[in-house]
Amino acid sequence: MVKLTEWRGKEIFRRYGIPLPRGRVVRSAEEALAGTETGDIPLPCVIKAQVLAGGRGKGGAVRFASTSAEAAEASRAILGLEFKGERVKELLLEEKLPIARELYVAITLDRAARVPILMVSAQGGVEVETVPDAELLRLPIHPFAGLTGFEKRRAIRALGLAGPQAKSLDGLLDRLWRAFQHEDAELVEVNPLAVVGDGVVALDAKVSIEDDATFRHPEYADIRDDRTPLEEVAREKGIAFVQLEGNIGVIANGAGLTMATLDVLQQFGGRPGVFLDLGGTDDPAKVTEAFLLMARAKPAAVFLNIFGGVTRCDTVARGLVDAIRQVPPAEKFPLIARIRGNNEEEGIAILRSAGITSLHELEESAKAAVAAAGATV
Amino acid sequence: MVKLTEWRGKEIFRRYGIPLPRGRVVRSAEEALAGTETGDIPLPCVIKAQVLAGGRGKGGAVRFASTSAEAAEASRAILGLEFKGERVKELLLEEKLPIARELYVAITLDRAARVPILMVSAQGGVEVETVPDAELLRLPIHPFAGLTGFEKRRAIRALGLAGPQAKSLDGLLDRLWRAFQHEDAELVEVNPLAVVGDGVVALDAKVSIEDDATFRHPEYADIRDDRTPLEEVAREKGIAFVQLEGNIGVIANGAGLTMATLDVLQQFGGRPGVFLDLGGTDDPAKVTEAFLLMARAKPAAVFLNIFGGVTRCDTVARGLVDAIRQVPPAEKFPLIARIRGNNEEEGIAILRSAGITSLHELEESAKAAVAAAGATV
Amino acid sequence: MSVLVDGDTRVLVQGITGHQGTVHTVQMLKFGSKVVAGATPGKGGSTVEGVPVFDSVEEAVGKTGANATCIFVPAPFAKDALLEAVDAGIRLAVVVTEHIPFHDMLTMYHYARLKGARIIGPNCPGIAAPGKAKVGIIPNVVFRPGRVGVISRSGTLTYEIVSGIKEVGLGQSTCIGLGGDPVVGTSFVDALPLFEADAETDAIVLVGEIGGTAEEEAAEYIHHHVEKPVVAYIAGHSAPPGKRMGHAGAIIARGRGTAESKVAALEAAGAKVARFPYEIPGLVREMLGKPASP
Amino acid sequence: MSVLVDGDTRVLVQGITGHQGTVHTVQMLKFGSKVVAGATPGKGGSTVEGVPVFDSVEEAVGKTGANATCIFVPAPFAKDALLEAVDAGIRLAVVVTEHIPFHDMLTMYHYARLKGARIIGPNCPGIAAPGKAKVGIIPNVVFRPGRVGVISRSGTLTYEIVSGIKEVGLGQSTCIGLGGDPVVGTSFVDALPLFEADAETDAIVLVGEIGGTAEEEAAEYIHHHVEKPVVAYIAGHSAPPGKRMGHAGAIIARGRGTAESKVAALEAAGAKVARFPYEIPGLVREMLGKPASP
Repeated sequence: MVKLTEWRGKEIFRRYGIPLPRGRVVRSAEEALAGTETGDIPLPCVIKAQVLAGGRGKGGAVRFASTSAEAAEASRAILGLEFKGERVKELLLEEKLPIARELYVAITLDRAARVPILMVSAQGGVEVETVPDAELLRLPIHPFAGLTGFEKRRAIRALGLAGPQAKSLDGLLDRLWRAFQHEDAELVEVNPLAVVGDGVVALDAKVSIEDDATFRHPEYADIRDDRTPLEEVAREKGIAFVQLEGNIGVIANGAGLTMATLDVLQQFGGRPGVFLDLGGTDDPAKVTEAFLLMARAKPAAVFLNIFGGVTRCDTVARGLVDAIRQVPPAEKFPLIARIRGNNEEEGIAILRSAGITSLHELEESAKAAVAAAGATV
Repeated sequence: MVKLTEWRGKEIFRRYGIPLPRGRVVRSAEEALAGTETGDIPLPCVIKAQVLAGGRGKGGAVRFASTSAEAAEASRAILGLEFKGERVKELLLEEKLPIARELYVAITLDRAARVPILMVSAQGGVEVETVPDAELLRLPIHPFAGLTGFEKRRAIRALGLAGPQAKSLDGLLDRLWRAFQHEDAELVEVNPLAVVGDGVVALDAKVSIEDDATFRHPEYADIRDDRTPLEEVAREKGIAFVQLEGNIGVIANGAGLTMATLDVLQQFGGRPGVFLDLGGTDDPAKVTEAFLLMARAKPAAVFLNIFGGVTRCDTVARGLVDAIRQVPPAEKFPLIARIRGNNEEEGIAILRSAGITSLHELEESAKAAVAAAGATV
Repeated sequence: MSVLVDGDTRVLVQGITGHQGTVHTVQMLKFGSKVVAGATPGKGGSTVEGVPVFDSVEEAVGKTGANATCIFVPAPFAKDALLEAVDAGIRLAVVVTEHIPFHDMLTMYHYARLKGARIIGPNCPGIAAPGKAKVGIIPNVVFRPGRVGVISRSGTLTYEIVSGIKEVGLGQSTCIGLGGDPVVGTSFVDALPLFEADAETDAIVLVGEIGGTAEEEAAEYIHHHVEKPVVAYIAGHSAPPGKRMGHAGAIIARGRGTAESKVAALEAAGAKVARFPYEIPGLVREMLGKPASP
Repeated sequence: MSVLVDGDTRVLVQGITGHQGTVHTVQMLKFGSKVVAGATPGKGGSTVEGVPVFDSVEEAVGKTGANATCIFVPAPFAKDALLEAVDAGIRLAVVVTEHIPFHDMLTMYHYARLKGARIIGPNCPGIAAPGKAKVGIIPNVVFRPGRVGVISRSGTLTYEIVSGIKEVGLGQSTCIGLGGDPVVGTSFVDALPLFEADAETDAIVLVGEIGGTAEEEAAEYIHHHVEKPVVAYIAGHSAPPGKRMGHAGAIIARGRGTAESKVAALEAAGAKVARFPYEIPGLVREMLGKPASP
């Protein structure tokens, strides 16, 4: 999922003709000063940290300014802050509008119904999870019918809009649906959607694009504001890599097996750190790269748990043996290996020739990994 | 159906990125001279009369020119000609291309299957009705799937294209499909589609747009190159009006009843002239307008055959009586009326009060109309 | 059993507050149809001829149990109205509206099919089973309960023919006006099996027109699957060929679509083909083995 | 009777000439599947491991009677491959390809449904009935014919669990790997009735994961419709919550989607829930009333 910061989401909204406050993104207090002085950013204005995490208002990552000097000062204060783990590098400065009401509108996927779903609530501007079910209208959108007029009418009725405001929302819903479809979005969310005068304006924008669709949207492929440097390296090599708090490195293949491995490690008191999903591969070099990447994360011990299907056991064993030879002695760590499935015998034999024993049972292997990591802490 | 001349069809093709020969439309020999001299229209060029009828090549409505003087001369010769009932007012001058092969490609509606259908043939440039079934590939396009890759591959295989020519056709098919959908076309036809060098080029364009869709395509609403002046007036008043060769004017309501009326008239030796389908209306003024329009066509007799449903008999009777009062004595003609269906009694009474007898049976009415028309010839 | 509609049909009228909607609601009620609800966005809470009006079809269906709809809304909004009805669970939709772009109708047709709903129309007079229910606009006066089924592509011509059947002392089981648009929800081939299976229908009258190949397909179906006597009429055998545009239509038709082609196909399938509308009642009598009326 | 595949399954492999397509064609043949055709545009006329390759699915179906397909074609072309298969009359499609955009899968799913076809996957290991047929990529070594049905959202974890069932001396009737993508052609709720109805299945193993609400929906279905014993496992109860993005997902889930929610729902529905994969075989034995293996 390519998560976009507010201003990037709004760039998309702008392309689809969704009404937005005037303003722009700045990366320094000087830019904020200049932008407000030239009128590029109307005053009074709102200054918002461009981070992915929610709760910016309460968390001090949103401020207001009536003059250019105040805008510059507020910008200086927010830039560089760490907000829920993210460093603030960009701000969005926008005109402060006379808001009559705050609504909620989003389109996302309803997995169970296998259709996109439009959700609206008259209670916008708050955490929508807290809004009672009765206050939230969910409208399935059949992909073969698209967003229909009668669904829009239901949404408009639920929000209690009429006249030009209703017309404005009608247009916004069409545009939001087009953006959702044509940008291969997983989510387009406007919270709050403000009623201002005769129309509606998107005050915020949460847009995420489907990873798998970047082959037809190369413009999103490089936007990753939410990865650690090691995760970024892994992504470039096509390896799923997640950093947690613990000290046991886990290399497995497939999301389900990886999660089950973490479950079992934790059951025996282990603290999984980096985990790394090889996915399906039969390239030994990719296994080698994955292992060396793991080494860079300096785990206390590594548990390799592979069930060979597309990924054959001998491939993994070959890549692993190659990698171990490349790890400098000073950086070595205990390795517990369990390889099962396709070409199991060949894989076990290759490991044995390099002095590595492959264990058979998941339970015993997990216990061994926990013990090894504990011993080195 | 809004039928477009070649150059208007090509304007649409251009918007969708379909490859076309270079050139432009001209309306005088001077324009042809200037266009070829400036290189706007490359030489040698083809000069084609912009008429809707087919068979222009054989009919002398297509000429070639190697010099500007020749182009001007040929243009002068064709402009103003009458071609199958159409006056030539516009010419399309285009570069003459080195054609390797001529293919046929079209998308239209398959009424029976209720899907659009792509049709291709390796035998282009000829009257495609004459091509044997085996030489013509028909590919249904499901509206929910759109034109798929596998259908395009089948088309490309059938036409025997490969490499860059196949790729060029693939792109053209996508664009043709988009044009068909987004312009609400009834037909997009390219015959011939020329293979030139590494690609394909649309040498001709036959496009017709659905009448009923002009509410979302107002740009087509005024393009009517195929109507008589009276037909044009009728259209403006929302009345279906067709001029034939005979002398009996027919006013009926509904296409089926109108056709059945013509059938019966002809059976008894009558020659239907203008026929006019009131459609569904309950506005007496529209009936009056229709009748006066009919009067302008100077029929020998008029047969009014109405079965009231949406259109009520009393409405028709009222409109009719009003119209008759407005026809000057010198332009009067015999009127045979038959009104049946909803509010029949009221209608008949209104006619009777104006001295008009409504007949009951279709057979006897038709015979009366034929007799009346014969008497005045 | 009649075809598609009966005494349990509960009719919703979409666009009931428009002129045609109101006029035909009155006519349907007079016919004996249970018109239980109307729907017009923004007019919820009002009534038309005693029929409650709702803002949405969903609400109308929920509150009144409507199970069929008659759509009068203007062409630009007809697609939306149909999708709304189908999504709300309606399984029989009569679309009276004319001038709906066929591109819209393609979506309507395939979406209705996906949801298991049947469309009659668009641009059609609808369906009526005398003594039971009418959904549509066929004039009440032309009907009389009886055992002749009528399927027609025409509007007013249907009235003419149905009326003719009544005048010779016969009556109709069910009459369906399919509509004459390029894409119709129910074609002859879809309607024929319903009449063939209907215990209340003894003979079928099929009213076609020139253009398209629906009558040729009907003939094919009759040949293989219809045992009941069929009387047919094709309007337009005197009509001049239209100005031609492109060759695609001709390729699809391949010589079919003319009156001659349709008449020949129907006769080959065992149907009696009338040359003129007024011959139909006599042919029906003949095929039913009944004497001429007094 | 096994579920969805049996000895009459005639498998087409789309993308057979690619590396994975070829590798798994060999494995399917070794399993005993009737792999009758391959399809790769432009490679018609060649063979892969003795299996004839065609340019189009239509041709492959016409010449070999293939009635199921296994799709290996790359993600950007997978939608087209599926539509081609469905249009050619294939009624069971296993989509192995991963990374298909869910927007594409929405079209694939609803189009297949329209045409009466079933998709398993995408991004899935496929289906196998030991001794009968395999369509997909589950390693042959993990299977042994038996009476335990397995339905799983995972890939390799399925192999682990199926293998565990074999190691305690039990076997499988049919195993379906549904795939873990946001939109899948066949969900737990779709697969459960097949196993409940299958005369060769005595117990059902359900392997879920955190995220989505498929397991909660399965629990609901089990509660009302499944009589056979169900053993379940949910992977990921130790996984940390991902970074949050917007609220829409949370609204849909409404507190469901966590391991706790899924386990509670399944237990309330009468399923036995294993805490770890290696507990599953023992619980199956227990529910079948069989003694522990020697």
